Amino acid sequence: MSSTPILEARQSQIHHKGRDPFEMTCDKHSLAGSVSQRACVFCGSRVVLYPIADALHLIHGPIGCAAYTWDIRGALSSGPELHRMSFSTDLRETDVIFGGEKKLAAALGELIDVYQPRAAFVYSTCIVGIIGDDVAAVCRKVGEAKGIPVLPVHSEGFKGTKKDGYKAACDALFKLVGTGATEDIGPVSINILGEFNIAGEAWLIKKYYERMGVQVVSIMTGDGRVDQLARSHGATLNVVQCSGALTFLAEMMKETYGIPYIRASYFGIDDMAKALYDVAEQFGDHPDVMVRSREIVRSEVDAIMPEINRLKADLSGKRAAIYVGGAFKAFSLIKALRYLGMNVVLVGSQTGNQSDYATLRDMCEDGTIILDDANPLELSRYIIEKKVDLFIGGVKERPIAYKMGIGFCDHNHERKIPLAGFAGMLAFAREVHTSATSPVWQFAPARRFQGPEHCRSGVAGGLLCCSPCDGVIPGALALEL
Amino acid sequence: MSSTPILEARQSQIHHKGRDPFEMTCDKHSLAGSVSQRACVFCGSRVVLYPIADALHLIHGPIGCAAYTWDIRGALSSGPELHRMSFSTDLRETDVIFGGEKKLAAALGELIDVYQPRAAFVYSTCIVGIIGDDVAAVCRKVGEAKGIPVLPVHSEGFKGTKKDGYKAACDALFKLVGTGATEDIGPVSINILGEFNIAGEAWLIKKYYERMGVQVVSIMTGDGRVDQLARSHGATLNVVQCSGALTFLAEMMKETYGIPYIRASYFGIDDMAKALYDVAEQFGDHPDVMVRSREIVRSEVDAIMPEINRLKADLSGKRAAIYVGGAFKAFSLIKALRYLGMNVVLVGSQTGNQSDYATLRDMCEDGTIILDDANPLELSRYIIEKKVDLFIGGVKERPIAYKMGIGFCDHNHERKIPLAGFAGMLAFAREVHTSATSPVWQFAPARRFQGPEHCRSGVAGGLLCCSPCDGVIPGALALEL
Amino acid sequence: MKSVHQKENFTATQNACNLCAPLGAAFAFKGIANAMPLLHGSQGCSTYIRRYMISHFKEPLDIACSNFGEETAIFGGGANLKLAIDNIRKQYHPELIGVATTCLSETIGDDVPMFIKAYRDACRDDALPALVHVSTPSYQGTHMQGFHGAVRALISTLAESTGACGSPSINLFPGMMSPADLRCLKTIMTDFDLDCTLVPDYSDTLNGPLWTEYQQIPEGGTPVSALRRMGDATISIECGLVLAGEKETAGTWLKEHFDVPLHRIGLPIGIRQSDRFFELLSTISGRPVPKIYTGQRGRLLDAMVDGHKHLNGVRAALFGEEDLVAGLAAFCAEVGIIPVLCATGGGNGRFAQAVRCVVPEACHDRMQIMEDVDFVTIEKTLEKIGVDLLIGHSKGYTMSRRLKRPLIRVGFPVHDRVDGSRLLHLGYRGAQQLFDRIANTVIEKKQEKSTVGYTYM
Amino acid sequence: MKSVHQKENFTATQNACNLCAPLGAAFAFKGIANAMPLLHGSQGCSTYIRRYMISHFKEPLDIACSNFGEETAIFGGGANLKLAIDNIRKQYHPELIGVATTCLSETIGDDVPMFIKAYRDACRDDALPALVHVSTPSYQGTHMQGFHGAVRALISTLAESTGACGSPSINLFPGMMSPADLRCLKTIMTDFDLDCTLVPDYSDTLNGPLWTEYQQIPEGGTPVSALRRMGDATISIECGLVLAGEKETAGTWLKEHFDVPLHRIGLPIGIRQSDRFFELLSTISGRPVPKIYTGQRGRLLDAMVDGHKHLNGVRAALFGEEDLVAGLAAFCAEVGIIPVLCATGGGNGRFAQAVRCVVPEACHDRMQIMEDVDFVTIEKTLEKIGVDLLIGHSKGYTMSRRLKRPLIRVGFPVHDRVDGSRLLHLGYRGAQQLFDRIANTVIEKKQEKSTVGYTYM
Repeated sequence: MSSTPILEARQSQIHHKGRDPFEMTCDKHSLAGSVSQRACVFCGSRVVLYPIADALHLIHGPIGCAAYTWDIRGALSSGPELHRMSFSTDLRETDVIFGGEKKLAAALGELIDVYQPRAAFVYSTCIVGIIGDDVAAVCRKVGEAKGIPVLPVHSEGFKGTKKDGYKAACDALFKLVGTGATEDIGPVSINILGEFNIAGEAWLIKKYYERMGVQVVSIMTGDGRVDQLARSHGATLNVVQCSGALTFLAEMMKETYGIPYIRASYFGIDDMAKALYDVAEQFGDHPDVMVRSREIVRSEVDAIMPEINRLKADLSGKRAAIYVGGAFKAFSLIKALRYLGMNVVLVGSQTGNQSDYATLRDMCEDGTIILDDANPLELSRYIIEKKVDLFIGGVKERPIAYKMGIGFCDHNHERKIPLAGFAGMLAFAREVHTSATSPVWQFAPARRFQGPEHCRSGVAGGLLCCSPCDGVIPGALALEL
Repeated sequence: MSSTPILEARQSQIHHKGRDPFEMTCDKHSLAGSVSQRACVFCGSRVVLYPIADALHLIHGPIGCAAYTWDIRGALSSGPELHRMSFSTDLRETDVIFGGEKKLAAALGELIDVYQPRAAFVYSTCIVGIIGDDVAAVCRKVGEAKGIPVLPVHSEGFKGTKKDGYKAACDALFKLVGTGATEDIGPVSINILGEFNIAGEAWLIKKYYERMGVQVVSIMTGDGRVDQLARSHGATLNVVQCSGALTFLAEMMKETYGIPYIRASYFGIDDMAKALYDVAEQFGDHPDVMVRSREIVRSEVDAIMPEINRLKADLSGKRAAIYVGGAFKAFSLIKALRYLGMNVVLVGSQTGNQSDYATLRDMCEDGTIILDDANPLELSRYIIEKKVDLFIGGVKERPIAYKMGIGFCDHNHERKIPLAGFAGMLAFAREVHTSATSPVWQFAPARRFQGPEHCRSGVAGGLLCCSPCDGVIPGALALEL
Repeated sequence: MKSVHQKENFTATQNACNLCAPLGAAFAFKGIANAMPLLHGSQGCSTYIRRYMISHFKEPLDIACSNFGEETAIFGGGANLKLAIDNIRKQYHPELIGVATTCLSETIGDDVPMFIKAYRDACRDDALPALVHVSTPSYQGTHMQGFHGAVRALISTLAESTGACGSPSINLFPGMMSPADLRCLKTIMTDFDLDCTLVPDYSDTLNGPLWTEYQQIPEGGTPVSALRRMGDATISIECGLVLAGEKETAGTWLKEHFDVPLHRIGLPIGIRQSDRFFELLSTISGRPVPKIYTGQRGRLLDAMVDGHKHLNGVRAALFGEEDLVAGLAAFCAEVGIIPVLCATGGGNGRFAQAVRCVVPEACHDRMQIMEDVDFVTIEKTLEKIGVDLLIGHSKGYTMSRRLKRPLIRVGFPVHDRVDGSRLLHLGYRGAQQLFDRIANTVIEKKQEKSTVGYTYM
Repeated sequence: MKSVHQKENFTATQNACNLCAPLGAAFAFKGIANAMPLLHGSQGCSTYIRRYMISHFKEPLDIACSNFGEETAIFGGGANLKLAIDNIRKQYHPELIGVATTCLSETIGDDVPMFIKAYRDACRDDALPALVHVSTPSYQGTHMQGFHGAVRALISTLAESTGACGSPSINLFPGMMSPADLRCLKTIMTDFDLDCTLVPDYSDTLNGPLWTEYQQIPEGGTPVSALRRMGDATISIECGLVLAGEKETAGTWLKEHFDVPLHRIGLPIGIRQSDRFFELLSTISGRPVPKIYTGQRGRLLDAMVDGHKHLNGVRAALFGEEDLVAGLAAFCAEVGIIPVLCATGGGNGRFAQAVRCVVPEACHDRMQIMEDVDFVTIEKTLEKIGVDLLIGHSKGYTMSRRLKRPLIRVGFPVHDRVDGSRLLHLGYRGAQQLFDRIANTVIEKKQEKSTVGYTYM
């Protein structure tokens, strides 16, 4: 079993930097029978809209889709927490036979009456179109009756990839944009897009911008509110994070409302600083914004550097693998890990496009493996081949790393620690350090063969792996057998 | 093993009511080699003085005596909790050889400095006299230096029985009495003696007396305070609970201060009411006191009777055994159990005297076993012989009952539920009910032979013992083998 | 006793107390040696289910998917299924592929048995893995139907009878219990010296050691060869009071086709249900119950007596899979805990009867039994009737938090503790652990709330 | 690493973290079949010790007493001892009476060996029970000295060598572990097919079933006949890193008198210490480690990896018996828990070295090691240095409450939970249980404190 077979049809989605010519295939539907780490269209829509906390999220379909997405993300709200509930029309056999429209209308009506949301999203799952439900019509009717926006989300699982789900979500969001008042919005104002407030990260980011003197009109969709979304067209600039999840919306707002957008990432010191400077630059006629942004960066970086440096001492030279949803996050992580002295030897994403992978290739050292839409067998093969010390990924990657005795850091939407912003960089370093320096790896059979290197002392935190005496008893009578 | 042998020397301390002529031996030192449920002189002193919460209790001796009595009693305090600490001079071999006086003085001094107690009690344990320490002299010297009463308690374990420990404690207490101011004490005033405020019982009792218009000067020694004790000689009457633990003090106060005393018990409805009426009678020149006492009894009894009656329905006819420290408590328990419809078939105490046992004999039905200073073998033999359903005793009796599949109610000083007062009677009934109606007895091999009687339904609480269907599956395919 | 159906009150399901059938099927297939589950439908189904199960088992959990695209929904999933099987074979070299349908493939009307037959026919490869199909549209039944359905499909597809007659051998269908439970059952069988085929057996595949080399399919599981021999067994035992009412199960199939006698019992949870299990094994094996188990039973009873006052009269709410809840209700009644609410997301109509059958009648009027119910309804009910503690899986935590009542985690999923795989529910040791956990929790809460903080009981 | 002696700061002992020697002796004698402990001293000693042990074991715990009166202290305890032995024999018919002295009988200078000799000489009764004496003045050492002293006394009084040479047999001295630990050790020995005499073995006597008839002395324990044969054993194994430095133990006695080789190891707590134990048994038996244990080890390591982030860097305070704390420190270091304080009430001077030996050096400067210390000093230290959780016996609860840090209960006594007898510390399963309990506690506290209340990890 030592050499895991790679499917021929997958070869073009795997690149060995420095070995192969660069011809990366991506944006492909996952291969049948390969165990993709991707989810579906529905997942894409659900990810984007999930953090809107005062909206009703009703999943129209059999129970599974709702059950598996109940309160599984760390997107925090400062107020209502309706998004943490799981609502489903829970279609049964008779509904499949006779159609689910009546049930949908009834469910929507009663839920709106009970929870009084500011809007409702209705997610179509796989079979909804097939059984012929006119979801849009039901939404319209109930929306009119209840006096709130009821928005269909066309997220049938099989109709494309996760990215199509992003798009469906953006379509729904766009219907809310432009419906609110914008009088009190000043010229130095932005919307934050693609920041989901995992573990309160959006709050950190927002505070930086506000300290710069920039008004944050809306965070789409972190700690999201329907009213904020409705007036988001009043902002001067859209700042888009995440590899494209919200880019669709930014494009539509640019087209319709003439709002320009820039991209940003809040992970790592460099990218976080850049995210502030880039926004400040957009408001060049307010030079004080740039001055304040520099002050913020300086003071925040000063605050975290002493500990970062202590942690770095233990992490320097360790090898890391990255497999995340969006390629844009991978860029930031490569930089952040290098900042900690670590070498990235594998990097991949579920949803990168051609230009993303070209960027990755340019960023990486020779010998790095670059992967699109990988599966457990590929990941396990390459983390062993590359003698990885630390894997950065999501829940589905975690057991792969652990089985092979490799440290892990969850950088997915289930994380409970804010990893964005300057404070987040410190949290990230700590998290990486905690895993990489744990003494448990000394017991991992797959790591034994790597020699004692992985077993180095943890000076700043963690324990030494190897016990100095290892149980020989000082002062005991001579042992005999 | 069915018939446990009874030691000849123990025969005279066991009485079969209605079978033997009544000639009960008691007040005897426990027999060597019999596993007495009694403790020692030190225990007697410790029990009495323990609840004085603002005094330092320093145990002079090796560590055991202090370790085993650390915070093991439910005597509550409304303020300081110094009594819940365990202080010891922790004598070592060198101290035994060279004497412990210096260590005692040092320990006392530093503890008084740290904890600022209102007084200190120094308990002598077995070896203190033997190694020749002059504890009284050390106490005097430290007391003078620190300006607080430092009182030696002559509680060497082997110098008598638990009762001698009570006496030693009373001697120490008596030195405090009479040292405080009594100006604000009115004529309708009492001290409560022998009520240790287990689980807050003294607070219940005190409230009754205060509602009657009686001033409670001091509770000796429940939620005890040195200052209260010091002015207790200003009270008009002493009310003494417990079989004699505090009677020694009451006698001394009668002799020295001319304060009369009456005995009381607060367990069970009858005795509790009597305890109020008896005090009221003592203040015959204040007839309103009696009027109020009658009101209290009426309203309190009305409040608990509906539930008591419901519980009684399940308990009626069950057989109970009582083995407690003091005989006076046994009197009350017999009455309380009869109130719940139960028959007492065994009763005994650690410290009863001739007249106590005569009273017990008079209270009991023919066939009842009466025991003085019993041991596990005797207790186990008779609870089986008498087919007991419920045993009332202390921690050391508990496993005897449980091994034989018999319910149990802890009526010792470790209890965490107030069993005194009217509310306590309800708690007692509930506690007895919870144990007696538990379904676990259906599994006890020793009870199987008693037939289904013990397995009756618990209507008011608890579950039926026997499952109606017992696992035969309705609607299942026929079972085959 | 009130038996309430939530659907009478509300149309929408709010915070479901059940999962969908394909999860149960994948769960069962994971318990077969060198097997690969394949969900015939959208990519999301397998990914969500993998994620959900990983959070519980903390193990690699490869579940393949035929990965429908838009064209697939139009032209049918035949080509995708073929491609998926091909790719799985190339990468994983399984001995068995368990194909479970989803709502999508069922709704478009894919004829999976035909697809499989065509694949088999077209394939001249001797090393063709066993192909087992189970129909699990997620709009029908819960994950438990998926689980039991997959078990039946395994048997109906593979079991044969050679007519060979050896020493007594047992087919044991334990239901969806923890790896620790399965290990416990296997040890019991060994101690009775009984030859046993446990289906499914994911005690190693979903709870294994660290690896030296990566394993495409984790070691362990019921061997396919053992599945094939199941028609020869002396007896089949199916566990579950609710399952016992099911007309078509693996056990009934073996009975009908190979005349293997079927014995149906409750899950061996608590004293009496475990007693029945051990008595049964004793009868089958002709041996007395081994000393180790009488010892466990003796100490368990002793512990139950020692701690009876902590639990008698405690009001508990039980929720989760029907058979697990019924088993726990039996255990609760034995220690005096009143199961004031027994709730399940399943809804086959036999749940109330099963619970009633193991709880003394005197208790019935203090119980509510709810089928096909969700967590919002459960929580509302508990707010009304009052409860001391909750016994169920991790999805009850939010409710436990709001109600300020402790949750004893049992069953699946356990997403917020580390020991989901190691929780033992069955046999005397399982009952002992349940007892200790519940009693200690009750004591802990009392101790914390107490202003005194007693250091002894 | 600072090694602090509390006595330097304070004269009085405040809330002791140890018990007296007679308790330990009684504890050990309780593990001999048909034996009765007899404390030679005041009535209170036996009553207090019984009460203390009952609260932990929840079993009848008969310990006799020679019950000194005032005259006894003056004229010596000879007559009382004789009467006590007579009365015990009449009531209990023991095979062995274990006589432990107390501070009182030691201080007045009773010559117990002489009393016993006189009793033996005077007695023409063939059924004379074995009379074993151990000197346990409570002003010398702690309960652990009493325990080990009694074990040595049993051996030195009874062990013989017949010269018989059979299959390999082992004398195993496990220290003062729980009944569950002892059962675990016995099962391991059986699985290695090793003949083992475990001394003491209170796994049944202090953790038995309900009774049909009252048992004067509960069934179980090391048979006296087995004690007598211990001189013939192939090897003696003594567990405990601190005990290993003791010059006079049961093991050294057997070595000196019968030349039984002595092997000293730490308590098998955690991975490495358990590995050494299993390796030793493998060497002795000439068999590989049975599969069941490699399986347990594999799953344990897997669980440790899965949960490592919950524990790495957690600051824990360990307190209790020296050898238990040293074993727990080894385990903690293996999962990344920093044992910021290791404290014991014992004071034989070897504790710090033992702890140092099992904790990596990088950690030493973040640890305090305290001998002969009481709870007031421990608590003050923890207030200063900060701690996340406490691992120790129930007497630490008050401190845990004040510090608002959870207490993981281990060892003896466990007075405020129901499962003291069933706590498993030893071997891979013991480590698994420790790991699960600690990790779940850390998670639970985090979850409770969180304003979010995550339902997954």
